[in-house]
Amino acid sequence: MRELRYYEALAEAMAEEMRRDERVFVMGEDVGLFGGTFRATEGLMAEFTSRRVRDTPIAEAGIVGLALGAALAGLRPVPELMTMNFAIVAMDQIINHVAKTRYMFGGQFDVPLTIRAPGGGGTQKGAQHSHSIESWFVNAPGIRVVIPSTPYDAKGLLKTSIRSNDPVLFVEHEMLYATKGPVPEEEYLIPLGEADLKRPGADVTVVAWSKMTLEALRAAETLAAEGIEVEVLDPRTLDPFDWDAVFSSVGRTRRCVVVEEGWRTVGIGAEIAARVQETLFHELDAPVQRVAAADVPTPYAKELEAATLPNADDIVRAVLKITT
Amino acid sequence: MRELRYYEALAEAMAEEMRRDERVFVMGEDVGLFGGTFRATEGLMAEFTSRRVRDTPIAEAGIVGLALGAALAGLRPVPELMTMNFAIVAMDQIINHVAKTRYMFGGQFDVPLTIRAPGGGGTQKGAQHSHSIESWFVNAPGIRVVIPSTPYDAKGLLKTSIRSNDPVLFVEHEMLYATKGPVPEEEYLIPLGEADLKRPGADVTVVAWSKMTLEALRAAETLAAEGIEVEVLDPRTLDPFDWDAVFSSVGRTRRCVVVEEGWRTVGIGAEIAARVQETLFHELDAPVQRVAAADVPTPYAKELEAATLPNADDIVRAVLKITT
Amino acid sequence: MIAETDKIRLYRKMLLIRRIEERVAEMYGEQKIGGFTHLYIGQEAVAVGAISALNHDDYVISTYRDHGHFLARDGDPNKFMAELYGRETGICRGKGGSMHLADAEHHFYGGTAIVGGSIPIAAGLGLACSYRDDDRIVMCLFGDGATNQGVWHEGLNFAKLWNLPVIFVCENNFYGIGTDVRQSSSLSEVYKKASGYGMPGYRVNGMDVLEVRQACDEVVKLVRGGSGPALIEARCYRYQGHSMTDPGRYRSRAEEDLWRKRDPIPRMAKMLLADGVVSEERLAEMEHEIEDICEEAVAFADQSPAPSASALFEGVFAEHYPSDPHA
Amino acid sequence: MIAETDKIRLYRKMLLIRRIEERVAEMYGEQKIGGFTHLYIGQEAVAVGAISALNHDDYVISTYRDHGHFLARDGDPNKFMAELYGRETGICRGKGGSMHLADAEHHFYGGTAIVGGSIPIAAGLGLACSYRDDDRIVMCLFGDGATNQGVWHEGLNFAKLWNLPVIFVCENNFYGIGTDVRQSSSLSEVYKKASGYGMPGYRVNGMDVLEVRQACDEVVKLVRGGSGPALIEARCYRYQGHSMTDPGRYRSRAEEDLWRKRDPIPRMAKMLLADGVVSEERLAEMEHEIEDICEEAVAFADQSPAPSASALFEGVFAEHYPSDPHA
Ligand SMILES: Cc1ncc(C[n+]2csc(CCOP(=O)(O)OP(=O)(O)O)c2C)c(N)n1
Ligand SMILES: Cc1ncc(C[n+]2csc(CCOP(=O)(O)OP(=O)(O)O)c2C)c(N)n1
Ligand SMILES: [Mg+2]
Ligand SMILES: [Mg+2]
Repeated sequence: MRELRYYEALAEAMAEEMRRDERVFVMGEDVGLFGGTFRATEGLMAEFTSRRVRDTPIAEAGIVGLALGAALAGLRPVPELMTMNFAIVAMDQIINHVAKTRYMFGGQFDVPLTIRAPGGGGTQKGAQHSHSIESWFVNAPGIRVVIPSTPYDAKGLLKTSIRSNDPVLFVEHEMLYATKGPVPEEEYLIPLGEADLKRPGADVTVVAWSKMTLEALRAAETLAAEGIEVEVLDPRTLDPFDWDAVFSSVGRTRRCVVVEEGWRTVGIGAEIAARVQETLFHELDAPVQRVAAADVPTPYAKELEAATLPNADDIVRAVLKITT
Repeated sequence: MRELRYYEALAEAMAEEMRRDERVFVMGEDVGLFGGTFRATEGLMAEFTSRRVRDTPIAEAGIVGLALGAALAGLRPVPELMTMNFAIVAMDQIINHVAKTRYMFGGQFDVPLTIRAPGGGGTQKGAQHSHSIESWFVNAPGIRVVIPSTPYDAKGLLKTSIRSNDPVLFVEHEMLYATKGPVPEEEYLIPLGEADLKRPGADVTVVAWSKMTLEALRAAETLAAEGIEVEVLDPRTLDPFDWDAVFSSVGRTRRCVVVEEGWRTVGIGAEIAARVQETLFHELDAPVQRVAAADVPTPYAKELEAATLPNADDIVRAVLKITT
Repeated sequence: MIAETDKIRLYRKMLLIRRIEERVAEMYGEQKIGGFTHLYIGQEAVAVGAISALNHDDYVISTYRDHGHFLARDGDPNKFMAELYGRETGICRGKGGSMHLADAEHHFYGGTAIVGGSIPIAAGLGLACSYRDDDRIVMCLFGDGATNQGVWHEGLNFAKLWNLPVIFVCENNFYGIGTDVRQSSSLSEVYKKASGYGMPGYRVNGMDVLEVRQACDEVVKLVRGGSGPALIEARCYRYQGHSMTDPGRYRSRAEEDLWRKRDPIPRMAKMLLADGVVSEERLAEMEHEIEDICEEAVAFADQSPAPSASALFEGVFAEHYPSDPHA
Repeated sequence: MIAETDKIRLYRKMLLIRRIEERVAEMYGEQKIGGFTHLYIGQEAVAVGAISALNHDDYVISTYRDHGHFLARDGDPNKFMAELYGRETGICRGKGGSMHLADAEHHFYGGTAIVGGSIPIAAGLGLACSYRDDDRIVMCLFGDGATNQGVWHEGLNFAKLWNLPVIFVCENNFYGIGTDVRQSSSLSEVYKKASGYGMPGYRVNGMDVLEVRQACDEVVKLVRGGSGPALIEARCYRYQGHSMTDPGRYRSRAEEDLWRKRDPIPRMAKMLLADGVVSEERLAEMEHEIEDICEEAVAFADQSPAPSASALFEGVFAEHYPSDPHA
């Protein structure tokens, strides 16, 4: 099958949806003339002109607010935040306006809005530019959180998000843009809320998403050599969340490790650990383990950044802790 | 002992610290002439003049940013956000600037800053004005989170926070301001990171803070009548967190219920449940239970709001679920 | 020139808003209405003069002080009162309350409780108009305090930069809760803030519905014609406290009296009588008609059911999944 | 009037910044420096002209494009290079990197990677000066793109409202990454934005260090005298890409050439020679002295140790508790 890079798969998804539906448009900082900081909107300006691919000022709250207004008026905006870090600047528009408009107004309005933003660290971008803060948006009701780990998932989930009548925070990863993977020529959609089994295994369930899925698969390789069969489950969307997939996998393996790039305390791993112990209290052979970033602002120095971000070795250690 | 209302205890704490240290000052929307929306700064303008009690424009990011600048220059600001809801507007200044300045700059600067803000719902203020979002600030490292449930704790913890060289988010509750409790005339401080045993009990540990502590104590009364002895533990500060107190209590009772007013999914209850099962996996007689708000924006209608916010009955049900 | 029949309509609408809010205050006292309730009494000429200058399919967006805007936009008084009661029959099914009135049928995008929060959304509504190149325009009403919020700056810059058809109407009632506009804005003459965006700024007397309407008619024509956005400062005064719980110690008696003399409603009644546009009898009739509307609204709200328990989980999303919260 | 010795100092400082950043580019190429690295090359006259007008105990705050500001403020070149290397001996112990240079000793409150994030903080530094009534002032340097952020609006309003001694220096290099200032600001003549706050706004040629210095001398005198804040727009140009990874397709060759002709460093060298302020020999010497400083900085960084593993957990807080993260 044809291989595409993650950013190419995203650009293709947007181009297809823009061809399909005249109401779909893209806006953000340097998405047009510049082609997108991470090339995810490359080529769109040329095909769709500056009417549908709009370069904006550096004003994230404004970008989200304008996109919301346009969505309420019947368009289907796909705003890009140059990075997830700037979702913090737009926090009120996302949490108090985008996520609450439908409920607060008694369901009078659709909110067809997909906010794209790359998160994560790993290239020494320091304390303010390395956030994995999906947990805040999963905590707050009213917005979906989609977080693909492969080009295939990225394309199929972005198309579904753009067609949804609900707001979606679509979280990409700076270090995944260059990764390659099979993407069929023919159109496909991937429904939200369906985890993907990235690798089957009988001994332990590792739940991981975004870049951490790749680390989990590396760890699984290492552990296979030692005779430990790891099942790697990628939820792909954090809201909605495929609890059935997690419970049935852990129900079989009786052991669970959750991996996330974000901070450990009150991370998404905490929620998964809490629900698994609530639901499978008597089935578990060991406490649910969490692999996550240390609770410190991300440091710049290469050695320190490497020490704080979770990787395959950390996952291996966590698995060994409960399997041997 | 003398009794004070929660808001009076806060005002007294600020007045004492302002008398003690000329660098301490208060700023915020309507804190001066108006006396504070919830009267917590009542009387301060009269004693300390508009130089040290500063009414501001409605610009929360600005309020926090100015307070940070003043703190870096050696003052000890105590900004008030009229409610926690507006911390969302100031999110970037709090998370990316206040909380990261010390670490990111290699420890060159102290950040003696105490941000006061009342959170919570219960008086039909609707979706945008009923937030309990402490979890986001506990997730992000670099800022302390203090959340007192009584006038006594409020005064002692606020004085300690103001004297700290670290930034503190001091979370009050709109429905606690009018509550009364004993507050000694003589000065006292309460250290951060020390949970308070609000009621001893042998059968189950209920961890609750802020307004939920009162609900937990009500539930304990009800359950005592049925012969169930509930231990109510109030951590009082969420960062730092007194894990020893929780673990030793649950180590004895072998059962734990966590109560929070915030949304359930990825709430602080999730973190506590995750850590308790990690630490006391073999001691627990039942899964850790969580009592929290439903994952919906807070509705206005009285009946719906009451249905979503946790109360004593919900706590009773959760306790009975694991004790009978 | 405003036709005599229009003048009567404008007067009647102001009177309706005034009387229905007097009932709201009463019902709040009886604890049938809760939460934060912000009365519009005193500012009626702004909502009525400005919103009446629009077409039915234009877009309007408001703040938490939205009663007058909702009713000026022809929102249904029954659904209005039922919403404040938190009833299933409310315009937002009881989920919004006083601060969050919205009305899709009248293209009224509702009240936000976040000061300034509506400003970029208004620009976004304007973006949709410009994107589709229809001839709709947007009116965004907000207070003087909102002009110091960051999103206000962002919204006005976007609107001018992209030449969006948005009229920003600042209701300068001189206070944000207890804070004088001179204590919150470095430029307390709000209309001058437009200069920071190369946008035209106008000032009108917000206590005179005809002046507001005339000014808005002109600005509407310009903006609909493609002139780009404009800022209008309407100077007005709220007669009640900021919300139902405001002691209101921050304003002098003398100031309040001065502004009460400018009450837009008796002022217009006098004028309509002097010009022979209406008779004393007609005005008395009108009071009765409006009295009936208010009675009916209160009765409707009183008789309406509370939302069902299941409503708590309805309407968070359009599309549902097993992990969504449910009863 | 600027003394000849000062002119030489200004020239020397610009040259130091230029040469050391050329080494930064080199070391980035050798992957000894990582992350986001934004060069200041081309804009040296702004930092040097503006910051040299301040006293030692005045406050300065910057952005992620902070190399020039840090060095103009007499930051140590060795600690500078070591920080970019991410070494223990760096000015921020390797925790900050290129975007987060801060220097307590020189009252330099550092770079933020959040566009506009420094603006309210600058006003807060000014609040401290005014609160203590000392005669310090604050200088806040930022880019044209930052002026569209909400916090910029909030910071300028606060500064004017409270009459704070803050000089806002906008380095208008006409682009925010790839976006032309005319595509991002409704008022692309940035100094005019001051009018929205009733604040004085000035425009200077940011490619002429003497013009920048003279203008700043005057504004510093006013602000220190209690005039309240001011906005200065310094028009300049960055010769390199936005960051080390910018293909830079958005600027025309012709435009780049035009601005290279205005390079502030050769321009000033010519002038110093023409006026007989320095000789060719002295200029050559200076190049050597600066060459040595750069060599030493690189050597210092090369020889410095990486932070110890325990450093990861140090400095999150001043006061520690058992629940804090630790090795
Ligand atoms: C972001 C934000 N900050 C603070 C508040 C609290 N608050 C509610 S109304 C108000 C005053 C607003 O004044 P103005 O904009 O002049 O409108 P008015 O009430 O006079 O109509 C404030 C501070 C809020 N709702 N939102
Ligand atoms: C809040 C925020 N949004 C976006 C970015 C990404 N970004 C970094 S620099 C930059 C351009 C800033 O342009 P300008 O203010 O003119 O400064 P210059 O780079 O030209 O010195 C952008 C968009 C950011 N760092 N912070
Ligand atoms: Mg007002
Ligand atoms: Mg620039």
